[in-house]
Amino acid sequence: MIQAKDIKKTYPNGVEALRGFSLLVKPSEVVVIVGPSGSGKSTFLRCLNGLEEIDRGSIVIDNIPLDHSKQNRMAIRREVGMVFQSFNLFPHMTVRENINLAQMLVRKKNRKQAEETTKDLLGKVGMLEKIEAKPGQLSGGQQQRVAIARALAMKPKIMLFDEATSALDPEMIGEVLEVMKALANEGMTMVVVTHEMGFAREAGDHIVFMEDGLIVEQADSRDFFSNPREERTRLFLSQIL
Amino acid sequence: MIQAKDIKKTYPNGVEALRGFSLLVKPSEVVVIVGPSGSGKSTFLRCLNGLEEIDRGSIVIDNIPLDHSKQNRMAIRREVGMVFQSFNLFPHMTVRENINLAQMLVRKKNRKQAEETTKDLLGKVGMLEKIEAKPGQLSGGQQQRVAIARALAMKPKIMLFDEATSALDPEMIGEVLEVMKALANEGMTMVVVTHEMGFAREAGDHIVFMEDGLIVEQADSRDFFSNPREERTRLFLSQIL
Amino acid sequence: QELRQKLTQESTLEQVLKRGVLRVGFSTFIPWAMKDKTGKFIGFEIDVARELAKDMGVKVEFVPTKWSGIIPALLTGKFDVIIGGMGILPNRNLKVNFTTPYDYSGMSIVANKKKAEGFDSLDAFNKEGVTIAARLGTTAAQAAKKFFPKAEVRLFDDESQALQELMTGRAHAVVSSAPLPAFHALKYPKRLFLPIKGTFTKEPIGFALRKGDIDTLNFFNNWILVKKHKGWLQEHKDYWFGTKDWEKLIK
Amino acid sequence: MRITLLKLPKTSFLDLAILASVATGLAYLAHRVAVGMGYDWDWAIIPQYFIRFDDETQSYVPNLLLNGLLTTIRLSVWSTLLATILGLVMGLSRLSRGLFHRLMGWSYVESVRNLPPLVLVFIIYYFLSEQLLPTLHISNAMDAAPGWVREMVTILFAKPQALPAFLSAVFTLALYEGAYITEIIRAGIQSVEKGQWEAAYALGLSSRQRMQHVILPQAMRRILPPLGGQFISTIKDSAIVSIISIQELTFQGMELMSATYLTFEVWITVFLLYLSLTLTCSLAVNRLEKRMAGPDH
Amino acid sequence: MPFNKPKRSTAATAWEITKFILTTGVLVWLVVRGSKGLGYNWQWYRVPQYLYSLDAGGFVAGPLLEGLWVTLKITFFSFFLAFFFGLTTALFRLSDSWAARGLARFYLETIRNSPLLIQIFFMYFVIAPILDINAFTSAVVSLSLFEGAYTSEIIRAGIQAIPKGQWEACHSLGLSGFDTLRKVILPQAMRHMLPPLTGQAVSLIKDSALVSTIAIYDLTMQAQAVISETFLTFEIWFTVAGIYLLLTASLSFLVSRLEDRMIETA
Ligand SMILES: Nc1ncnc2c1ncn2[C@@H]1O[C@H](COP(=O)(O)OP(=O)(O)OP(=O)(O)O)[C@@H](O)[C@H]1O
Ligand SMILES: Nc1ncnc2c1ncn2[C@@H]1O[C@H](COP(=O)(O)OP(=O)(O)OP(=O)(O)O)[C@@H](O)[C@H]1O
Ligand SMILES: [Mg+2]
Ligand SMILES: [Mg+2]
Repeated sequence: MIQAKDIKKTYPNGVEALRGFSLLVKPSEVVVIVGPSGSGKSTFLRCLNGLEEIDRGSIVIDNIPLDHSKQNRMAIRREVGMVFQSFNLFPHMTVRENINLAQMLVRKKNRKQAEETTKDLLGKVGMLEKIEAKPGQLSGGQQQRVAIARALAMKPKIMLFDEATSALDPEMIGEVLEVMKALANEGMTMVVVTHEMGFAREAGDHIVFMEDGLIVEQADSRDFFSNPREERTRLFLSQIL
Repeated sequence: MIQAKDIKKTYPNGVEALRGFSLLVKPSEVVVIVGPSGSGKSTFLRCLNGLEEIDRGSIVIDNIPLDHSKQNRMAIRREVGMVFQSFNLFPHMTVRENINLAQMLVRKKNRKQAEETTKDLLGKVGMLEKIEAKPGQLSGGQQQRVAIARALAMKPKIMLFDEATSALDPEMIGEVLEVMKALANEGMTMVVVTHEMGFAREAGDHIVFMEDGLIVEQADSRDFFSNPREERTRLFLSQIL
Repeated sequence: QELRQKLTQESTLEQVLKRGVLRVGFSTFIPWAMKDKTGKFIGFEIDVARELAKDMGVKVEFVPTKWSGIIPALLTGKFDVIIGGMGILPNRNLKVNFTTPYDYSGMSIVANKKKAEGFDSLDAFNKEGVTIAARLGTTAAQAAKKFFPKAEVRLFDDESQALQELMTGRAHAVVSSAPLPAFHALKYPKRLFLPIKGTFTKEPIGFALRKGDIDTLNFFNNWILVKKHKGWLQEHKDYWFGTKDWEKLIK
Repeated sequence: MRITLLKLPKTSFLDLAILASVATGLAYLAHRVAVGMGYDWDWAIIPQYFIRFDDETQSYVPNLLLNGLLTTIRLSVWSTLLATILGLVMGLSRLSRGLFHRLMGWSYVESVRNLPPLVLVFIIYYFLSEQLLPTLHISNAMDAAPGWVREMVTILFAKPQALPAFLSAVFTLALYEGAYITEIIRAGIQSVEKGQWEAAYALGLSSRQRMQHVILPQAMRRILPPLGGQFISTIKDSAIVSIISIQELTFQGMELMSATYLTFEVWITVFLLYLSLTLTCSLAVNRLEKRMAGPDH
Repeated sequence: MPFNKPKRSTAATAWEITKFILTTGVLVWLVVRGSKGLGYNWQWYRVPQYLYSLDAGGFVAGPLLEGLWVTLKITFFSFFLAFFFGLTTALFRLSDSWAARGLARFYLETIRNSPLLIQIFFMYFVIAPILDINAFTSAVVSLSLFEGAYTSEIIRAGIQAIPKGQWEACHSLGLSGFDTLRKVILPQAMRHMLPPLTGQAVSLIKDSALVSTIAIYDLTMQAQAVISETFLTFEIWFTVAGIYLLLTASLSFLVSRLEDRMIETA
């Protein structure tokens, strides 16, 4: 589903965020990326849907190469949904409009068709009664659930989550993790950056530990936690758990 | 040491942040306040050192009433040190100047005397080698340790910590908690708002659980975690641990 | 008695003598007053003012002022007298005092050859669709309005802007005090011409000073009388208005 | 994939379209000029108005335009200085706790910003300066002053006899620009995070110490670049005092034009003079902005 | 101060207001005394006829009101044209195209670094004859070019004030650049832009006074013409200042109402 090969990414200020990073994600797999701050996790996710240009290497998503062709890039943006740490809902629109917008403008659905999907998804994340609310009137956890619904409305094949819960209050993290788990169970392909080891253990199929723009260790979820091979991984796990 | 009685605080926008809150803190006691977001924890700490005016009730700190007299307010500000979630170091000054400033301006020490205290405290929080650094060059954890040293330089009798670790990366939380534990062990009177239940359990003498501007339950540290009386407390603990 | 003494002491004349400096307000008007290449003021009015100061035994200080602000500046005491080719008009006289005329000037008109082809009388310009340019606040502007009520009169802060309007062909003609129109017609013979010879108005020119100051007025009046009889004024007028010797001083 | 060796600017369709339309526009203008205008250009006589040879002293001395330019610079510098002081006082007033101070600051800013500058110039020049300047006894002081003082004054401000007018022009401009500087300073101070106020408060600093040691030094980096920008505005706005016959650049330009009738040459020269003056400052301000935007000092 | 405003008693507030009134009173008195000291003969009674007259029972606008109408027309056209220039320039500056950015920079630097008066003259005496446009158009064009430069910075700042996350969210939803601007960025930026845009409109009204120099009969020009006939210099100027003040103040008031409405519906 995702083939990322030997990716290098250097920011204009000279920071080498990715230094030859490769990753394979199979369909319906849930890959969790962990690692210390600044290790390049966000950068990798951002490269996957074209928010950042890569300097070297190749990315192929669902057999479409992410190159300079405008069609390909557009196609990939439609296949890939992204949920940000800071929600990024459109504050001047209601929940309904937030979710309708891209469906109507990008998928060219009419209002009725869009509305149907919107209600369906809001039901799924448990937010149907807030359909007329503005983002400012919602708690963080509620906003994040709407953001997930908004990304899902584009019917993406892959969902990327960048620390989707770390801006939330402890009590609200649970709500969002629930929605993510449900998605994983339904067979959505997901790449998740998180500090929530509980989630990684429960829902992750494959765990990737990265540092300084490179993979230190990757393994299936069970092996990773019970039996880390590298000293660095063990140190990290001891500090974070 | 701190007697807060029946405090009411309503913000200009009409939010009732404290609705008759009372708390007693004995000398050398470490009180940890926990509770969901918006329950009024920060508001209470801010009232204690006069950052917010209270509408009703009374606060007496070290036998000085916090009233409208300017001397009393000044005296209390000197007795009470505060550490903020967002560090709030002065970005245009070096670490040294940050810590010297108030000693020289408020305590009227000369530069030499101030410097002595500064170095002493920086040693204590393990930051002596960064004395010439500007805050912008320090990691979050380091900044927070400097902020603690800066508050301690005023030789306060009481230290207030408002989520002093929640703006930090997981790996850096440890450093700051260590410093706080050391302070607690030395017998400093402390009021700590935190989500770190590990710290609360280890270093807290007394735990206060508040919600909606009122105390739901308070107990000694051991009892609180092992044997919460209220249903609400149990729910909160289950979600946060 | 006391009042009279007080008035005398407060008169501009006394003030000038005490100060030792006569401050003269004027605005650039070729060839009444202008700056030469070196930044010094020259012109007919400048000569008059110098002579006046010399006779009073004081120094002279020139205060160049925008024409549109010249009367308020006089009234608020920014200078003592306007010697600036100011025509004596009833509405002006309501605000300031004028001396007896020391000179006469008249309006003449210069027109654009292309635009005003075949216009050979004043009446030819008094038509709808004709544009006349003049300088704001001058007697020329009033004359333009009076003689060409049907034409559109466009007013500018400066003579040179009005002339520019004429050169670009957006105005049919410019009205201004003689001899300026004639000078320009001479200078740009391909583009400009004089539709009528000479002037079509005659206006007395006087010094303007603040109201309620008999002493000074009387002094100035008599000074003018004396200079007129000696032929001094005519002599200088001939130089500035009759010859073009001074042109090399400004270019 | 893509290996970038040399970053050449990518040229897009938009680039080409813009280049094409600019070229067409210029060509059309050139065509119209060639066909239409028929203006006799005479640039040769402009230079002598900058600098001329003085026969009396046998040396080169600045002439009209250069003098005007210098006056413009003197006006701008002094009025910006004065305006900054005024702006600081008023900016602090606007943030003050006292209602009186806030009202004063507010009414100052609003009245200046809503009145046409022309009217402001009149009020100050004709009414207020009449009241204030005589009490300073400037004319008398100047007459009594020794020669070197008079020379200094001439270099720094204006010729002694023109001093009162110059000063009232400086007051006027300062009052006008001060309103904008007030807002710059207010915004700069307000841009300092709330946390900084609170930390200083919690450390027990008095409100004066807090302002002086913590807030103002940090506000400075937000204040200096727009303050530089305001200086540029002052240079431009100083043209308005030409209506009270201060002999600055615009006034001298107009005088020159009425004497020589070289409308285009004079306007273009004056335009370029302003442009070179302000562009220099603007470059300096950009530098400053870059420095200020960098990491903390 | 940004925090901790203690509540004040009404008595204290009243005293503060009294102090304010006293201070402004002293200032006004100074001006009035100044005008008396001038020995200027005030003739306010001559002013109204230049505002309006009641001819044969009907209301006839005097030269000043006619000038006001011209000022309003110029301001109106210039404002929209300036917004158009500003938006285009802001988008050019934010675009990827180097030619667009270069052109925008050139425009901004020339306009912002020279006095408006000179630009108006330049447009009218140099450009207008070349392109053969009339005085009114050339006034509107030079005013809107001038204000457009400032408007573009307001628009750019407004757009840049929108968090990067909003752009990224749109990108990841597959929205085109144009849709992103139209549906997400500009509607949000509008709220940041409205107050400074009002300020700009106020400046525009004031700056439009300068078109009088190219013989357009706006409020200022009419005032000058009336003054040149009557020499009621100060009376007319103060009347005109009052009219301008009324105009700008009512504009500010209108927009602040609009802002309140926008905040309510937010
Ligand atoms: N826009 C940018 N410009 C320059 N450098 C950047 C930019 N974004 C990130 N970096 C740098 O790239 C490196 C990797 O950043 P990245 O955000 O990918 O880390 P991360 O693993 O997501 O960290 P965190 O857990 O803190 O989110 C860091 O050193 C960071 O400072
Ligand atoms: N300056 C303020 N103005 C108005 N309302 C405020 C202000 N500060 C806090 N509040 C409101 O007061 C209530 C209590 O806020 P407070 O910050 O004390 O909660 P908290 O317990 O510290 O929450 P958190 O864990 O999120 O920091 C909240 O409803 C909050 O929205
Ligand atoms: Mg990240
Ligand atoms: Mg809080």
